[in-house]
Amino acid sequence: MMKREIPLLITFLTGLLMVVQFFVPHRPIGQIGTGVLSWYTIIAGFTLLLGIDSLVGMHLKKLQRKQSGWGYSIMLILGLLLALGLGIFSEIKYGSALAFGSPFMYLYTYMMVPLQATMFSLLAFFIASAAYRAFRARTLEASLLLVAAMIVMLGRVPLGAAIWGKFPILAEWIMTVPNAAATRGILIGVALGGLAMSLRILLGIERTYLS
Amino acid sequence: MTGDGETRKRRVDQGLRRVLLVFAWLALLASTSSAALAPPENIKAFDTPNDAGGSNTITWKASPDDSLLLGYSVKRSAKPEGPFEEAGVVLKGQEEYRDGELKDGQKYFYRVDARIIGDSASSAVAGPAVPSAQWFNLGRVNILAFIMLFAGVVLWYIARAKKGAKLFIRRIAGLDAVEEAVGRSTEMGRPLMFIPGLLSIDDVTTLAALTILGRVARKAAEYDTPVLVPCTDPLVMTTAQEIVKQSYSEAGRPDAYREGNISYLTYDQFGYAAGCDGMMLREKPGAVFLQGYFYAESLILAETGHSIGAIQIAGTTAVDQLPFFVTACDYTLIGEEMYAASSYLTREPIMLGTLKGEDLIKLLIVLALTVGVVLETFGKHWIQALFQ
Amino acid sequence: MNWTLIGIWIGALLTLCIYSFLYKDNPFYKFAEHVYVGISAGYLLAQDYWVQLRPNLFLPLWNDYAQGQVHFGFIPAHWYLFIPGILGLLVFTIFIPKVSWMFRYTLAFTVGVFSGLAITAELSARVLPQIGGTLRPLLELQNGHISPWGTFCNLFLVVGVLATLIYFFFSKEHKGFIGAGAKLGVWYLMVAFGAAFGYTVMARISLLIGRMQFLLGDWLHLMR
Amino acid sequence: MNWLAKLEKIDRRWIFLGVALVVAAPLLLGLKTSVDITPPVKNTYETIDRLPPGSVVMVSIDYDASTMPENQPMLLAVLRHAFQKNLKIILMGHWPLGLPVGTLGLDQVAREMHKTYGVDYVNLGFRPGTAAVMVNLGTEIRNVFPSDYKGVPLDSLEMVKNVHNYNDIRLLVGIEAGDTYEFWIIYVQARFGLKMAMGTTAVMAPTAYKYLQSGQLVGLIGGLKGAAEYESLVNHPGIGLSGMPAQSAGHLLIILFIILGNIGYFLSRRKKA
Repeated sequence: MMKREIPLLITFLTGLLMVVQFFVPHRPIGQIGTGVLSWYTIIAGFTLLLGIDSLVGMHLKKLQRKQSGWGYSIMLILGLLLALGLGIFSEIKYGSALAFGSPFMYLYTYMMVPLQATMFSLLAFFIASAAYRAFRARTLEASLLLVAAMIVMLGRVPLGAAIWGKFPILAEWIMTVPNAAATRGILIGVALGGLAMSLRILLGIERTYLS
Repeated sequence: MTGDGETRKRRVDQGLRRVLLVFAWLALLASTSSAALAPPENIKAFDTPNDAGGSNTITWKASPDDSLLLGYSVKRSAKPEGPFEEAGVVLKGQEEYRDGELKDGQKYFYRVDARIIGDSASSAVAGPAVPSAQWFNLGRVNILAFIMLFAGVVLWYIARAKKGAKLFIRRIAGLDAVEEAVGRSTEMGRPLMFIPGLLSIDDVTTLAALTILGRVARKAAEYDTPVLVPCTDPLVMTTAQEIVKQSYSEAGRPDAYREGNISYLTYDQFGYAAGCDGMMLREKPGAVFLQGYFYAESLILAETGHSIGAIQIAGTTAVDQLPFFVTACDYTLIGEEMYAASSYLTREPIMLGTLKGEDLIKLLIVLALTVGVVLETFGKHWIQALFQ
Repeated sequence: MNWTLIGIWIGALLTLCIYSFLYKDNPFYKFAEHVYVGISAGYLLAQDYWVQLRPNLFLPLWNDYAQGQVHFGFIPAHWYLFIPGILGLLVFTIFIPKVSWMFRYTLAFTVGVFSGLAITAELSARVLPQIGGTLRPLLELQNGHISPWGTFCNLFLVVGVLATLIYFFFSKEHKGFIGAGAKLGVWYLMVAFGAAFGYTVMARISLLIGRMQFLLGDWLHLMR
Repeated sequence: MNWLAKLEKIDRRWIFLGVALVVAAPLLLGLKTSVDITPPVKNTYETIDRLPPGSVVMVSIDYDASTMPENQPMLLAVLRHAFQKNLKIILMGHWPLGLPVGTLGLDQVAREMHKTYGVDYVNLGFRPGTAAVMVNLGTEIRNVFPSDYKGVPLDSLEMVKNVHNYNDIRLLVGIEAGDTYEFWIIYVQARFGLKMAMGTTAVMAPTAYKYLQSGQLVGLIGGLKGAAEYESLVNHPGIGLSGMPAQSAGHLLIILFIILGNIGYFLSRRKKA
């Protein structure tokens, strides 16, 4: 009862309230939606500690047992402590961790930014290797994928227009007609699926998350 | 420094628009001796419908000189004779302004000025408009009706399914591969990896992914193959731990469950991708499930997964990322298929009932689109009106 | 000490460590990966208190007491913030096996809120606008004359939306009319995926150009 | 024939190497391609070109590191042009993480062109509140920024002594990666009539175009291509122009690999048959 029925009831009631507030603009009901979203940031603020506990716990265990790669675990924990320490220091001293000239900002600019940008830029390589491997005219479907990709690629660079002046126009047409059509179809389907899923959750039919 | 007159002169010289304005002025001055700029017309001020109160809406018909303007200034006063103060500014071409932070029940009067540099033309005064709050948003009746219809259809099919009606569901390619993927991993003595996407429990896609995780973990427990689940959200991590634990005990192997296999990495998008990639390279999973909502990291994960020779089964509702999963993975559950998969895997009649209901609604949408487009072509907007 | 120069060196070395992964897994990548995960988690933890908990929870409650905005002498004006506060604390029950089920209350609340919001959001933001956007006259007029090409495009678009929707029918075998529709739907999907893939290439290469500029220009000063 | 069939299974590391080379080579060799100058970029250029020396131009940094590859070349090109024409620059921004990126660019160009801080350019920094900041700058810059990004009071800086609000500024150039530019148009262009030109990412350019058509923007620089055009106008080739051949070469290489893969596939299939 306490472990299963009450959580299901909480889900049902909060969900219903969220649906109702969508239709009732009058105070205080219409304002619940936005209010609850800031509640979620509070809850998420607490749950983050669970995540950090899991991450640090796992690497401390590795260290204790001297599992292979424990040296990297030290790096991870040091990195975490460094960012945390500089973050708190800058917050207190400069009023914001991201204040200009704060040591945290330095860490952000010269470590976080290059790491993020470099991981992101790996996509330039992977988009090439994925294209090489997957775009083979094996079947009719695969050929369509291949041809559409080639036309759009050629339409995006001056070189394509130099080969055949109509490439940019054709690429534009593929993006605005067949691409838009399929995207709409997918989106309507996704929305209906999401709607049904939400409904199943509210009604307690789908309860895997409470196992 | 330059005086104001010189400033204006220089600006006029520079922009074509200003030149046009000068011509317009000259033309107007030549024809009439006074009035230069035409004010907006047909001003209406009224309580904003379907809101929580505290706001009025003002509409007007654009000034004939609209193209020459900087914009419109909406002015408000408690009395029709003024004094008026500025409530807000909108760009030219616009014909509506919503004035907020007012007192409910109080009368307000409005005037709209067409503005150019150094001049403006005031409209007639409209009002009074009295802001108030509404109890029901009439603009959303169609959405309420749609929810009722949808819920009704789904519940009806669920009821039918409970009574034992046979419901057919077509096969979904990616799903049949789940068993194969788990089996192959086991043969190779490698673990499974399940990546539940970048969003938290706040997205239904993640919940669908977790349902799929439950089924995958159940199969894995039967085969005694570990499941690694790196997470980017702590709530997803904790929920995944519970789900996998449950699946193991359902399979009669609660002792084989390892909580450490379901771990938190980081919330940072590419930090998470870096961590997942590292895990793939070192643990060498035989199968990788990429199920959930993904952003640009989708291809980083999928290409790395491919490079270690894992069978990859992806599924996402993120339309932008589907092309990358389709090209790089062995199987991809496309959009709604992913939701369908979570129902399909349970094989419970109730779940299949909701799928049947969804299909009926889809059929209605197909019909509405077909008939609606024909009607639109003949200038009738009956069906379009339902979707406004 | 020239901190900027040191920073550029750190950034460049980390960049190379990540790129080394393209060849194969190696200690340099492992190092950068662990440092990245650590720093980003630490960054989030530092922000957690100042950006999430303090302004949304602690500060409003603290101000209520400090400014005497309390009912009955002890209930603060923002009393309702205790609800998410308690729900947030409940997540820690997972560390206590006996009461670990209390974590579910937080989960149930979160899932309820967002499923409820999703129901209306899917409809108002997705289903209705997508359908409304498709409902357009087929005939495309240009200067009062029917444009055959424009009309063809409109028809092509509507047929595509319908065919894609038919592909997503689950309760009918894909045979006969449904089968033909679904097949057409797959073709549309493939063209769409191919096109979107090709369209993205440019943005991805831009990212690499950006990194190259950092390495070859800012770091090595090799760029002409 | 045998080696042709191998084309079907090229190790992906060769592909990676190829991508790295074709992107790096144009940058290293300083390859220059000519780009067609489109009217939106030309208008931006001419607007700045016609400003009398000493006019103040405000530059708003409304992007951060994630779109730096596209936005930074625009900033550099525009700053170079403005300094060439002896215009004065006020830099500010609405993105909390944009300031370091903008400062980097400004300092670099200023050093190159021997400009003096406080005389030729001033960096105000960042204040939160987007629309409120924009509107307040219309009355008095000091209401929002009593001092520059390092805390130096504005009145002690020669260049901004007599600069108080938008009346003293001739042009705003926004370098944009989000919807901040629409705030600039709504709150400043419409209210104060300040002239504006925007540099946006390629993805945003089509949306921003409508403001150009309506005359609310005098110019628009879109994506790396736009930056390349501006670089060629100021005759100072940079990452934008050398990025163009890199872009084309990257696309071409990927297409080439796709074709090779298909040749290999057909040959090996024929062999099997």
